[in-house]
Amino acid sequence: MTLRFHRALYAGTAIDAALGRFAQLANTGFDRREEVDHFVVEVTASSEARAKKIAHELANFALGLTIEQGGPDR
Amino acid sequence: MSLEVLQSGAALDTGGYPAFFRFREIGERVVVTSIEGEWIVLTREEFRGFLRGEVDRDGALHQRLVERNLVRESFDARRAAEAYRRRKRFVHYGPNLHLMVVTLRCNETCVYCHASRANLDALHTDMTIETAERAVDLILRTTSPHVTIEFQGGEPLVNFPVVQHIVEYATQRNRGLGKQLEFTMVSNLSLMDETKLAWLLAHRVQLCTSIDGPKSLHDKQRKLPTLSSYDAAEPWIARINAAYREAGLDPTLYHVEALLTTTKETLERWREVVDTYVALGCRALFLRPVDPFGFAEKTRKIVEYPREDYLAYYRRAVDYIIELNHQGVEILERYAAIFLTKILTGDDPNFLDIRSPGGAGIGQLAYNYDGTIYSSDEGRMLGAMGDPTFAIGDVRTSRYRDIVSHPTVRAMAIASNLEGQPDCVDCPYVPYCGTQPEHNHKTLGTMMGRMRESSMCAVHKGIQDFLFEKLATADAATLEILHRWTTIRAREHFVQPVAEGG
Amino acid sequence: MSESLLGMPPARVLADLGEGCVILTVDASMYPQHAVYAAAYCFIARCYVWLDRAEPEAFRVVLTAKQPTDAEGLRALAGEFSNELLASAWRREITRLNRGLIESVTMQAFGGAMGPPSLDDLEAFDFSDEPFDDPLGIAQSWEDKYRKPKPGAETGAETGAAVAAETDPQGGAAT
Amino acid sequence: MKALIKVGYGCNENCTFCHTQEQRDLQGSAAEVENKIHRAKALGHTMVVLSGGEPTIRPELLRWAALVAQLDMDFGLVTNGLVLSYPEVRERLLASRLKYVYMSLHAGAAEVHDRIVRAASFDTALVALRALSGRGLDLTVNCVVTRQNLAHLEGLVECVSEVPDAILKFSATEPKGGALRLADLVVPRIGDAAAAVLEALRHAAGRMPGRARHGGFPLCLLPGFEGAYDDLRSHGYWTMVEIGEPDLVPIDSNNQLHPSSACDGCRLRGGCPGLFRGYHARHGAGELRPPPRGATSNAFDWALERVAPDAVPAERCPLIGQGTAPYERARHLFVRHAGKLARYRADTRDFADSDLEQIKHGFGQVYLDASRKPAPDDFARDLVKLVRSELCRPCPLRDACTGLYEPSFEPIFDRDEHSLRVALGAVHGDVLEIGCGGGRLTTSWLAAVAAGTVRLVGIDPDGDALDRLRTSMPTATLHLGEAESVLPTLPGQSFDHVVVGHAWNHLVHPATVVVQALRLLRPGGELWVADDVPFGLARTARQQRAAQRSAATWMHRRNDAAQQAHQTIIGAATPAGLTLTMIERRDVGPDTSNQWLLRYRWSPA
Repeated sequence: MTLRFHRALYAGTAIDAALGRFAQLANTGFDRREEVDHFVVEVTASSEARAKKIAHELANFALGLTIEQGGPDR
Repeated sequence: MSLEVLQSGAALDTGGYPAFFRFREIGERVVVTSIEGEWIVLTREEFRGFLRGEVDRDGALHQRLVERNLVRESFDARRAAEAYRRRKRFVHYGPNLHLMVVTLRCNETCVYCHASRANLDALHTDMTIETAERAVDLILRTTSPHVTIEFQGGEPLVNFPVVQHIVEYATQRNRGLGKQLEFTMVSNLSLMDETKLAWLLAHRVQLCTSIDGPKSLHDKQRKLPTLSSYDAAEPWIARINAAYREAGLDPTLYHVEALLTTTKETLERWREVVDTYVALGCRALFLRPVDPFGFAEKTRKIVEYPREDYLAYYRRAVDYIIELNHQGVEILERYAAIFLTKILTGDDPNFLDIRSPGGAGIGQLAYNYDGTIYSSDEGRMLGAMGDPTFAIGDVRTSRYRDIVSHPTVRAMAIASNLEGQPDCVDCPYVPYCGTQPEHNHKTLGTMMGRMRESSMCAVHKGIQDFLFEKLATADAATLEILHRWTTIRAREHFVQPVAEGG
Repeated sequence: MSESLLGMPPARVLADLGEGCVILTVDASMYPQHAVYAAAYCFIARCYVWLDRAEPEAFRVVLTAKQPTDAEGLRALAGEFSNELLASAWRREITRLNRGLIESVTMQAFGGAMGPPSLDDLEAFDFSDEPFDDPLGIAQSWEDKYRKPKPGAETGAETGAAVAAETDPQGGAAT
Repeated sequence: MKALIKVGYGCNENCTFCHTQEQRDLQGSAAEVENKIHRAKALGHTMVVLSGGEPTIRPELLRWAALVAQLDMDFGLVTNGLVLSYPEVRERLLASRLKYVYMSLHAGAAEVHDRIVRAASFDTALVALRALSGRGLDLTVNCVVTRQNLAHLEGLVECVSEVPDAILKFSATEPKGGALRLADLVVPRIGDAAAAVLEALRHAAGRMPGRARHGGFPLCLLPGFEGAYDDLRSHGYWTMVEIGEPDLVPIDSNNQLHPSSACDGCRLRGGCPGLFRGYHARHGAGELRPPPRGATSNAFDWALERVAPDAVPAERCPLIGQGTAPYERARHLFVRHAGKLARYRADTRDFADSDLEQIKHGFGQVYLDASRKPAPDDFARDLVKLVRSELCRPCPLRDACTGLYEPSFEPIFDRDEHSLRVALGAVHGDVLEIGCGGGRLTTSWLAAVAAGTVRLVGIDPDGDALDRLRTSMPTATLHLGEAESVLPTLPGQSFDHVVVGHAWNHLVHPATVVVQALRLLRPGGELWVADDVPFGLARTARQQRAAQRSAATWMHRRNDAAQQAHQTIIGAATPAGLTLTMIERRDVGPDTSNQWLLRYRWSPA
């Protein structure tokens, strides 16, 4: 499951914090890389459904943190 | 709102006649108010003239508009600022209403109450003496010179020793502070006895109960195992009122007040509700709609109703109350009294749910049995339903200033400032109105809310429409009644003496 | 598989019933990013909210219901989000216009409620909280000492040449 | 135990590999840091270590150190050391119980070090390092091995060897932050880096014996130095927390993986960091050099850490109220019984975190050792099964939390063993048992062999065990030796059943054995394979000490569960043209013992 966070909309720090938080989940892996416009996070889990669920929660969490800090990192 | 009146001519070519105003059509009339809450009700024709500046400068209308400070050329800014300041007087003081949930245990089961009660064996939901004392310590730190501690539950009589301790501890602690301290207890009275009553009367604790209408309706909504909850309460109301009379207190001022919860079934029975309150000797009836806190989705369908049904009920009931007043019965409707006080006197009675900014956290606080502090009782009920959004502290660890300036409280104050609220900024009722962030959060998913979708806004607007209609059309005797409802007479007896034996 | 929803303009709102989500295209010239954030924030408790730039002048908002729902449920979600978006955008404008009034009332309300600090409050305040002496400027951040832009201010990716230049401390200190 | 608290990501250096490069402008508020220090105390940590960014550039540094000391904890720093060159700062920190310094130095010469940190700081760092020496500190010098210093590691050994109480550690570069952006320029190939580190470690063995370590390198690339491994766990860290994170969380190794192509079955796996995920994604696992297989453990201990002083109520979860985030999902174990709550922790390096996760939460093989023996041998009597509390069932944190365990007094071992023996007892005809020596299942046929309804042929490498079996089953035919060598000597024989009972994980070449054994099956004959998965034991310190003194050795060559064994069996049988139909499979789960079973029928095509 691939998540592409647009740099203009998501804070890299928020994504990192979210990854840190969700990294505790059992049997879950994240791979984070960067593209010109996006932070890309690859979510792997024991099943596709679980990966999707984790990806959804991760994205919500990252969005929440981004908004709480007032937008993407400068 | 129809903009027909604006569209029907050179709408904004006002010639600079009116000062800043907001308006709303009600039937054939238009309510116009200023930012500081001056108001006038005009015919459509008069309003058109007001807009265009086509008002005879020697005529009565111009005179009325000038009196209300609604004309630009004679606009008195100092007077407007003074009026605005007077309306917002409450912002100078911190929380004056402190709700203490001394237990969640309750012997009654009400159809609209789930999250706020526990069974009688749930002893762990009793507030401890230590928690109570820490809460009182915080309460007395408030910057407000008036402090009302309201005992709530559950049923507070279930944890009566802690109620007694709070009254004694707070009164003693207040001796050096000299605040105007009052106690109120909201009880279903079914666990009252002569010993408790004697103590409560001696300690000047004001008693308030819940009456949902005539016996059949009350008993159906408020279930007491094997007994009639109405029969459990009614004799005590009479007994307490008699005790006040025996003590030489004025019965128009000192009597048991009752609170109503309007459910779907109440709507048709407005007349019986009013009659019941009159028969019980109550002088006020608060036609509160059921709130969305504390009951399950399933129950919602049974107890809730469309807001227009509520407004029809409200109008019928208040018309009937006015009719009774004409016959010499002294009873008022609380919503009407709150709004009329704001409209007619230029004062704000500081009713915490209808003010801007709202009272959550800065005007009131709720202390749960476990020591958690909430922005209000509604916030506390949401907490009991598993939503901790409005928990802002703990009596054991929080400092007073941290509570009232908690980030959640700050957000609530901003969210409930109507000058920042879409729809409200264009509504003429903004000087008199208020919104409740907890209600918005629960019903609309945001503390800000969206007024056009808000049931609370519909109720507030509907009631104020009705009142302005009355103010514009009522005869002199009715107007006198409405003015009488705004008279606030202090109940001095309930204020705790500050000096020993005083 | 995207499909339109009853009463919703297909160019702006599409639904994917299989995924249980609704996709909104929001005109960025009409709704500022902060309005999109404000609306999104209200919905993260209820659904999964995903933001993207569909094109330079549009936001893409994907709302996925947390519980299974039908077309009607998605329609309600899209409608409610649109309403909240409008309210957020408008609210931002109003608060800008009425800022003076709102601020003065709110500040007074907090000042009034908090009152002056008490001795208890001052007790928790550490007057001895002085940082250590740093005569050599060792504790300065690298960016301040070498007058480099903060990381957020950088544009584009670092190149090898840039690294070579930056890894020369003398060069760095001299700039 | 230590807590690692990040105070922000600002720094007075700017290393080329900086892992927090995108966050350098993010500094945590003092209140956030102080709240976390208090939280560390409440959780029972004995040391708080501040890190960043660079924690020493914060004006609150001395105040934080004082706060930590005031809370009766020791203080530590992960730092580049520059600010510690100020004598006054150093002395004040030492007075505030500074006990641990983990300091960066990336080369033994200024020109190399300074290019890496992009600042002129080598000399200052060296002043600090020398001044910190001899002060009773737990002092580590950390060198991040990048392309820029790969050829200069021995110089660093020379330099640090003169600081008598410092440990020198070589760390692999994680491709993250700056090291990811400049991966080609900064991150060396792991094989090259490990070769350079191996040389440096050998050099250090002569210059500063016992004082050189490494971290982040696959153990197979540093032969002879497997024990010199050093990481957050070996430094006694329990939790860490980044800025913005709401609570302390256990340290973990989620950024690392053991590629199955190279690491499955590797005997070093448990204590090995494997490869950084980012590195593996880029370069794969081709540089790994797994050593030959050897014996492996199939059990580990959770050691008792503490018992809550207060009685724990039955109706409420004692964990959720205090916050579950700081506890490791697999390595911590909370056991509630009779109003008491005990906390255990597993520090084993015999298993990787992912293995422990599977054993605890996947297989549910969690037991309390109720025996007084060095190693329990009668599971049904010695072990009490621990299961997730009913309170966990509806809890939304269930899958993230370490869980609350309670004893279950169901006789699962007796139940599962009995059921397998009943099934085997129904077998008749010619039976071949591989690994019969233990006799654990063989005795199911005692009566049948005596009556002649089962004709048993057994194979086992343990001569003494075969002798014992011979006395109870004189008519059985027993062969001494490894199955792989005995099976080819049985041509012409054929069997109705081949049974591999509790021997699967001891076989040297299971795939070979499967094919050889299947060739001896008659059409319609059955293959039975049963064995155990690893398990964890909650034990007291006294029990642990007894276990450490015991002479028990590792017998297992792998720790297959039914799934892996099934894959091996099918993977061996199919290419050999042997078609198997699975007729029974019993997996291990939280409500079973640790024994699994696979049963197949062979039908010729």
